[in-house]
Amino acid sequence: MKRIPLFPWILIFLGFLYFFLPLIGTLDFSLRLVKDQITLEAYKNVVTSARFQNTFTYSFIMALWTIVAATLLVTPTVYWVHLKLPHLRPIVEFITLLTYVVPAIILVFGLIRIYSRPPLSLLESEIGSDFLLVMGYVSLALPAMYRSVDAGLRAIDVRTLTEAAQSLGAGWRTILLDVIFPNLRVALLSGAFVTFAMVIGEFTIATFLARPAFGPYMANLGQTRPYESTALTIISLALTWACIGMMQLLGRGAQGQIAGTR
Amino acid sequence: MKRIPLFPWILIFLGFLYFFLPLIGTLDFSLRLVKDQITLEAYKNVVTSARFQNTFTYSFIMALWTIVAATLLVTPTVYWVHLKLPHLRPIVEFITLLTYVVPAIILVFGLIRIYSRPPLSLLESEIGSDFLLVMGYVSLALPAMYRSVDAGLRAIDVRTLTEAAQSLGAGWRTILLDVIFPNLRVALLSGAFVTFAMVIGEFTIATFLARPAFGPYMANLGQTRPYESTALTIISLALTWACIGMMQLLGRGAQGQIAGTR
Amino acid sequence: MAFLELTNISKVFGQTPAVQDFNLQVEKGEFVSFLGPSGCGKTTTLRMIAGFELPTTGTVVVNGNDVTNKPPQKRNTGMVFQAYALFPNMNVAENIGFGLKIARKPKDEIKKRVEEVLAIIKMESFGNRYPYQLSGGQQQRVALARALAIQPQVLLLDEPLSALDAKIRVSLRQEIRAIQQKLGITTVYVTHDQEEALSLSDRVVVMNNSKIEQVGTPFEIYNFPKTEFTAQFVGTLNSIPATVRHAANGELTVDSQTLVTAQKLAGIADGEAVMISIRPERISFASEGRKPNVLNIKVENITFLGSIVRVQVRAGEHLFLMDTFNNPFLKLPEVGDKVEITFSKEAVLVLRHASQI
Amino acid sequence: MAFLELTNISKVFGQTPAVQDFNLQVEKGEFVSFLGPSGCGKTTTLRMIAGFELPTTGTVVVNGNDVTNKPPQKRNTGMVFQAYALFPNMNVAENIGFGLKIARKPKDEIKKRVEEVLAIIKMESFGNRYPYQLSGGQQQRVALARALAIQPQVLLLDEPLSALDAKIRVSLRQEIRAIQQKLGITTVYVTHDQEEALSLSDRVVVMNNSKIEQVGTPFEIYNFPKTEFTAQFVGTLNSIPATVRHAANGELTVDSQTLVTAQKLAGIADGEAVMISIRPERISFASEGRKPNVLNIKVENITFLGSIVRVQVRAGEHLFLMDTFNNPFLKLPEVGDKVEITFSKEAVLVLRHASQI
Repeated sequence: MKRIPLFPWILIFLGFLYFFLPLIGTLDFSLRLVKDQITLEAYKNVVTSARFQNTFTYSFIMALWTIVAATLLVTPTVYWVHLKLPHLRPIVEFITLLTYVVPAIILVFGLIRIYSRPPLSLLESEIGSDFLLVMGYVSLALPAMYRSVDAGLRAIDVRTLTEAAQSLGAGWRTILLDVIFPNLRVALLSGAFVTFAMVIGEFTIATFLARPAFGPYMANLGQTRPYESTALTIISLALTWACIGMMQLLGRGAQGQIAGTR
Repeated sequence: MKRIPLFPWILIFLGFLYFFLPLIGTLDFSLRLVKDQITLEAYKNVVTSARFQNTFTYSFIMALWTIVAATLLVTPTVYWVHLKLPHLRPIVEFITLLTYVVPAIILVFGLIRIYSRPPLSLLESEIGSDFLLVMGYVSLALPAMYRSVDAGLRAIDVRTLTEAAQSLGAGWRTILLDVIFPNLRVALLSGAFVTFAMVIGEFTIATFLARPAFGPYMANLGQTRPYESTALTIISLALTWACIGMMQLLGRGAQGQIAGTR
Repeated sequence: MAFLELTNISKVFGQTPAVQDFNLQVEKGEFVSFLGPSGCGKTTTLRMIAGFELPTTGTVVVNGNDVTNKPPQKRNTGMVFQAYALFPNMNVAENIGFGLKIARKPKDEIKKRVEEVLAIIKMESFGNRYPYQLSGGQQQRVALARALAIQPQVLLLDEPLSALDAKIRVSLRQEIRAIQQKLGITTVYVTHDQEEALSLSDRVVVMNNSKIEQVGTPFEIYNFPKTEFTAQFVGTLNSIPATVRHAANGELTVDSQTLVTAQKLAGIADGEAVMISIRPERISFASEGRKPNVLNIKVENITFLGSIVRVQVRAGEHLFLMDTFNNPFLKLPEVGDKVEITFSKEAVLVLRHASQI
Repeated sequence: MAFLELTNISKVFGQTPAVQDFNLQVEKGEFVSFLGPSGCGKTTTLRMIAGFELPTTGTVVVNGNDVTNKPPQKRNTGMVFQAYALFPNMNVAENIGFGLKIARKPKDEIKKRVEEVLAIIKMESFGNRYPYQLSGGQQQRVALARALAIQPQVLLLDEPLSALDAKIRVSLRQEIRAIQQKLGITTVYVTHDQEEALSLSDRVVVMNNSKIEQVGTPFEIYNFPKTEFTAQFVGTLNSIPATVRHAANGELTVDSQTLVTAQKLAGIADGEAVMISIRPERISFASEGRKPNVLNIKVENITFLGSIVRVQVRAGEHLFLMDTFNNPFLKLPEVGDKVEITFSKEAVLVLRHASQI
């Protein structure tokens, strides 16, 4: 078709501008710590600062815990729903959507309200606070994890594969470990990357639980040291995009593999 | 099958506890403004306060603008991608995912960095700041809007419907208005509800752009007036859930309708 | 005692009966098909043999053991699904060896057995391929091999050919039958395709509305259907109103022309209105040789189907079909021609009520 | 000048040729089918007639007007898709009236026309139903009515029956043909199902690998295929190696038995190795009447297909198939029996090279 209306292209172009103009501006700004010069000085300052290293490491570890908890919570549940309770899928989807729209601010208040009082009093210890932070992050990660695992399970016809394995003599443990998990590897990794990217930059929950995380550090830096904070923004974005890029790559590989089974 | 392993049920139960314990605690707390009494006093205080009314109205209007902007941006683009550039779908999906994982804090810094300087200097006027806020919200709303519209379009086999309309003599305007939009009504509404719920409670962007929005008001209240803030949390949650409930209802209706066309 | 015995099986989902009063005995080495329209209960019955569904009432006995309440993984049945259901993360050899690995067979025994089955499906060189590298037909052959590898007591196939193209369907069908006969494995096959059921099976179980309509050899099912449903579902059938002229010697009239049936018309009065059934392929043009019955008809329509030419003819106000093999050098009558058609006495089946043949 | 003229059409996607050297003239009121395996270019060609694709080279002329570069909405073609493509937000009447509304016809004229077409597809009472309330077959009939409502110059159907069940496929096929003949509308029909193409069409265009293999009536295509591909793709064909014994009078030997062909063997030397082709339905048992050629064979396998019984026979080392109509009262030979088969001289087609018949 040679007749292509202009309108959609204009929209795509505007979208591009909208996304990349700020980015280019930010990048440019971050390179101008020294007057009239393009320099990586701001990046050096950021990367070598102890607070950067500490908060990043802290958020990194929290992200790993979040991924582990979310995976263990989501995978067997979604598998079971697919296999035996397909009519409950809308409800499970509803629950995971909740956390997408419940504002982080409300989530954190709810958490603090309950878990900072006896009998739990989690906020009185470091570990308790970290635990609460991870729980909050798990809520935020649920939609992404759920969607990944759900899409992964839909691609492989869980029910028939499970029945095929059963008729060959396999019990539940074998089915989960040898048949289901290996085929979800890509979906789980992709969910993990999204979760990681999200946790690394999260601001609200970490601030209100007063944890030494990377998000609050970034915000703080932004108010005091503009060039370094901009450099940090760029670093953080690059990290995020690397995560998503990985995810897309994995996704494409999986599609190729799965297309053939149809 | 009568053999049901216990494990998934335990997980579902834990998930339930995890979600609803805090909620019940919060609800209980919000009713105890007057000592040893169950009372709606805190709710009354909140709802009648001028700041509540002002900030809620403000966020409500911003949410409407966000919905309009996101709809106009997303629908024709996604339609066009479905119809003519299906190989670009992963890229478009990638772009919308970006905003899901780019932390709001980074987004807001990027926006401020670019648009607060000449030649734009948007932050110097009220309208400019509001515009920036809506743009930020549009970014946040993109994944939800995109997914809704994408799912809606996938359910109706856009390409064949478009070709059928063309062969009957319809031009682009007729196709979009008479064939595509009516079949996307449900998808658009569902996207709109999610967007609304999200914007109403958003904290980070509104704070850093210093807008008189509902999210910062809630946070502020939380630090000064515990009972009222808890009541507000409950109100906000109820609102959010009403939105999602509407969305699910609409979604179910649409599924029934669409299932038949296969 | 038969090898596979299904006794008084019924299955109710919620309020809906899916299978009722199902009784069947399958001998060792027999190939039995369940044939019927979708929703007739054939797949549910198969799934009860496999153990994926528990019967509401009744028992499943395999080789003398009651397996009614055993879980599927303890039944040693081989199952082949419509959707192939190969494990995407394993290559062909690993897929085929999966059941043996679970049974903790030694590695070299597994390897030997996998090679054996690969030879049976003639895919010796495909052991290292992954499912997504195979065509649909190849995937289904691997699925068959995987089911055979565990040397199951019963082989169950659930519409295994429905997802394949017409040409591959026919060739794989022949292959399945050949392998089954070679190994002598007891097999139950579910299908909605009558040609598949007829060409593959030792016996066919025709099902409708959750019940068995008829059990018999393909020849019996096609030529001597016992119910109206079987007659209509299997093959094409002409039903023509007729009047009994002389019951004693089987004389009937159609369009005031006289026909004779070989069937005993005991209990039917002269002058009574009946229905007669004739298969289209039993009728031929009288110019090619006369049989006992000759009817004057008008040619209404001729459809060329390839090997068969289907002719719609009219006798009085009754329209019906006849099939004749295509022969390019034989001149067929043309539309509108008035010619004679002929068929044997045995081809005419008389039905008294709509529900009885 | 023909009503629809496709001249030197070709279409290249990227580097891949989808259609090459396509030339076809369709007369007014003619029903033409494009038949071929998937990927042969048949749908691309149809889409170029509809205007959804622009040809890389060549012209499309409808009723004397060159429409090659016209957008689809200006071509006045009726299109029916495999996926029905009814507008889910409109009821049946609105769907059918859509094209007329766009053409700004008066409301009462639209109403009248919608009722007319609903009568044609025998769904008068379904005007207020929505697509999701209809069965697949009904939806496709509405799609057909919608395409007919605008009184298109050409009706285009893209595998319209592929998504339907076997029984509905056959009845809707007959309905489409009847409507097409009644309205006398010029029709192009795309299918991969040879029986569909043969039974529906005035002429069939057999395509393979982006090119036309043969154009002809169903009778010509089936009985006198001009290429190896056509012969193999349409119907079942036996190919048996033979030796020319006496070219002058058409004598050949198979398994040292002598056959005669009606075909002129000019230019083939005595003693040359050739291939002969015989359709399975042209062969019969010699016990039922002898034809010029009689061959001694051994029965290898008998498959009961319902109306047809397919017998695999062996002459020396050559296996081939014969089809015979099922007759329950006629005794067939059994597997292993040695019997005589017979066929006419005309049934034997001699191929010199693999690529020529």
